[in-house]
Amino acid sequence: MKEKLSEEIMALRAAKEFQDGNIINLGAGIPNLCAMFIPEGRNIMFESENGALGYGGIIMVDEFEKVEIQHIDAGGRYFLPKEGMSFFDMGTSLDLMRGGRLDITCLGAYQVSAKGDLANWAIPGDISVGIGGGMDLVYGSKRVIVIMEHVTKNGEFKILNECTYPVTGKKCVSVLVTDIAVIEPTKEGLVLKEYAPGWTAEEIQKLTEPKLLLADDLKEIEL
Amino acid sequence: MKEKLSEEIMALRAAKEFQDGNIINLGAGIPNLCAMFIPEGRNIMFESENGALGYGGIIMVDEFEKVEIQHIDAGGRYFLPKEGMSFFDMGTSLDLMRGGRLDITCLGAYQVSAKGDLANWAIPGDISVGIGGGMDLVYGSKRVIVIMEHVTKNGEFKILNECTYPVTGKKCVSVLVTDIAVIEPTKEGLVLKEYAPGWTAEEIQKLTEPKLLLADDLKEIEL
Amino acid sequence: MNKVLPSFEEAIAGIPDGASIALNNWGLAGGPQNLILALRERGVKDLTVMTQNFMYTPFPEEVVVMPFMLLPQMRKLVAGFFAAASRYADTTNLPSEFIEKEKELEKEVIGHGNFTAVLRAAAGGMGPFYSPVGIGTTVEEGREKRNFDGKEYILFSPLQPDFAFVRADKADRYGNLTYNGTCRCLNPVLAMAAKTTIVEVDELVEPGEFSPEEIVTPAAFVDRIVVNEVGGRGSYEYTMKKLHELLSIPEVRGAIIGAAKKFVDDGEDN
Amino acid sequence: MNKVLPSFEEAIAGIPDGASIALNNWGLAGGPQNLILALRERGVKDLTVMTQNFMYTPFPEEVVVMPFMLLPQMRKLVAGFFAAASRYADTTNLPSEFIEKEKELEKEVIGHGNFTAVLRAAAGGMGPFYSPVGIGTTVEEGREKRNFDGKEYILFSPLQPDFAFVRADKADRYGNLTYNGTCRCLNPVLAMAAKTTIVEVDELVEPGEFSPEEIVTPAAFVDRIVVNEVGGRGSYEYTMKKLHELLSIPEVRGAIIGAAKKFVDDGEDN
Repeated sequence: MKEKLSEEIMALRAAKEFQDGNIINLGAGIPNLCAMFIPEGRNIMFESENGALGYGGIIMVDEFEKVEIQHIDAGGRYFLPKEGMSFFDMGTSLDLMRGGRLDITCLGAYQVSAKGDLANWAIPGDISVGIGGGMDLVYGSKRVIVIMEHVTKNGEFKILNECTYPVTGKKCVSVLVTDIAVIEPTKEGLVLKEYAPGWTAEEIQKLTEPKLLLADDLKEIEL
Repeated sequence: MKEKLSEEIMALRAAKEFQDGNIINLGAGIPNLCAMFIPEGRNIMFESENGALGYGGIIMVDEFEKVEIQHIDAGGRYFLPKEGMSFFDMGTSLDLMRGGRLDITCLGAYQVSAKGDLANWAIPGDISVGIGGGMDLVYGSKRVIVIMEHVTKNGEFKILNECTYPVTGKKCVSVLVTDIAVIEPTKEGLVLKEYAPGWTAEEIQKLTEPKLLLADDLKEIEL
Repeated sequence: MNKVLPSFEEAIAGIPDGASIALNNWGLAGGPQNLILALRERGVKDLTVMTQNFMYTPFPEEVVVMPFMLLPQMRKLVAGFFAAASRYADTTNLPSEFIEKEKELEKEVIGHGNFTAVLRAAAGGMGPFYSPVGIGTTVEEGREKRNFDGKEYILFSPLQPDFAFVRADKADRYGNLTYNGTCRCLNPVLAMAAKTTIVEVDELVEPGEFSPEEIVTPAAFVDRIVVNEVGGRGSYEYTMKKLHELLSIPEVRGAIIGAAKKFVDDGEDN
Repeated sequence: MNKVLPSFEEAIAGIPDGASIALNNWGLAGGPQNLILALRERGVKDLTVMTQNFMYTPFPEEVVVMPFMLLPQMRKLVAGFFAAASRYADTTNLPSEFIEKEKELEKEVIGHGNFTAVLRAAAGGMGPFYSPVGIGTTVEEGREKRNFDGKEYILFSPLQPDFAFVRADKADRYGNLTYNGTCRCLNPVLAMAAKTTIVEVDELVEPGEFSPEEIVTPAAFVDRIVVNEVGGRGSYEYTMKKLHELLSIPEVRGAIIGAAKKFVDDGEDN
């Protein structure tokens, strides 16, 4: 088996999409790592659904003394204050999200469909967990970047003709970064834009249910 | 013609309805005078639709030096600051009004109907002025106190079987204070509760289109 | 991330004919006076103006600039309250152009609550909503009515302005805003509702000078900022000074202090 | 006008069986811990609990008290996010009573945006509204859908809680409130939405100590206030101290700092 991209490298690739001045919401897990890889010279404001904007870095284990309980993000991580930061209520936060003021939402997924549908909140038949703010985020954000492994641990497709898991939003994915490829959902179908070093389009297609279209400028992922 | 109550006396009578701790919105004109007649020992918070609560007295002509342009009420009067005062946006203000947090709205009227409908914003056929916050106030307030002259300057009924002017709200008037009577709209009809000194129920009925019911405890207005 | 522009001309650049513009109007302060002046200067046409109170002002233009001044450039008005210039035509020297234009104007006057609510629905990216306010009144006309649990409601659709002209007290260059007193009014709602939010402020502070809790409008809702000249036209200081000059004239004083009466007949409560 | 009561018992007096109670839950702070404890102590039944996040907490009760603890007293849950206790049953010593109760519970889980919006509609005395969020998902099920201008929406009705348990930082006796950091979250929305708003604060200030601009929740929305004992259970200081005691244990530290991971599988983002 060829080498797949690490979580950090996937985050690094996704973060290349961040433009100067962007307001960005990072989901828990790999998306959160993107904060460590912001391209130089680009000022980003991070937004957290529980009502914070423009806060500083996430506190790491070796800085635990700095934890303040009133500085927590949506995923339960503690952050550092930063000049220009603001706090507001959840009504305002959801308005911000749904109302189109978020440039990018970056989140994980169980499945992505050929049309760009996203499934990331529930497993079929499992009613033990439910919804949160994902539906609002993917509805309102100008761009939705999904980061996930290309196939499940058992080798099953995660990129499918149709999602078999309950969807979070329809036709909402702007770009998909996996551990072997960068794929863009378009009206014509999924377009393979970039491949991980050493991988061919054929090999990626085998791990993808829908037919992949090849970008004119298909290339190796640049990092 | 017998003597009618002055504007100040009408305001004094209306202000007797104010209970300790009430949050009250006063309309322009006579209602505004009520602020001068708050019964002793009752703490009132005044609310202004443009986003102020708990402010102090209205600035009088001889105090004009105290005018601050950012301390203006909905009717265009300047007020003094007061401890416990707060400012908020108009969305919050309208929520407060519609959402049931106003104890009393006190306002003027062109007409009141037998069912307690209120007409106070427009003259038929005149499209030169329109609406404002009156409809929200009479919809949301727990009690709506109307203060007006009992008849027009030409002696026409202002208390009618049906309003002939465009209505502000249906069945919204809690109590009506006029220059000759205090009247309460009920399911059974308008109940005459109090009369101005020297006036009889018969005399008041003659100036009122709908049939007035007489309260069991009908009495002279106490001031 | 610096949203500060050097002039009002640059701040309103790109506003096309036919644009919708939302702005606050309640009292002398809290209105975007220099943005209005710049828009008049540029002469953009066929505007839809959205404001809670559209009304003639008896104050001279040197004291205060109000949305009313844009009348000759307007095609449509959406408002909570409207008082026609024609009402004052005989007592003022209002140009006849204003009176004529006002007659032709397409007007949608829906009361303060429904007006604020259509903006908030737009701010939140929401769909239409049912309001209980206006039932049994002229506001019903031409609108869907529906009964839920025995109670009647009127359907309103969100209205998103292309541009908001927002008047704040202070800003930092990221776009965080605070407001003074009743100047807050509709301004924070407008900032959230518009596609593009342009802000006129009296003072620029460094990021971090605001405590994160005191910020009323977070930076995400702000696109462009222009700072008024210290004490210059439209600034808080300037308007206070002009108003107190008028207040020092005994004959004018009473009219201003009892200003409400100018717009109030028997029953009216705006 | 003094809304301050001497005890949490008195603050929750009159809450009947079957009442609906709304409260904030996001992180260790910003939740009304002593109000929850008092309600548990009183043992009111058949409650409807409304909270944005209803989830099991791995923190011991001595550190933080969350809405989850009310489960045995609940009949219904309305939430934006829900993570079942049963998911953690094998790794914790959760009483089986909780697991059983949770299965029977009537649940309405509608996502954070729609959850916040049904509260805000209630706060504003508004009627039902159409939301664009949830189209094509399970949120549609059993709800009216409607197309406006080619776009689909789902109809939601306002939900007014009988009581809000609000956690603020400071209050004055009139009921003006301020909040710290992300503890603000849902609290101001709850205060506006409920029929009766009961507030737990760490500090009481004199009226006038707040500037009128810094007040987040105006007094009109507050009915009762109780002040936490200085440094006592549920206070900011107490919870900080307890958390940092846990953080000082190296084996626990990682789990807390990376707390999110406990509730996150591959894709989930609450």
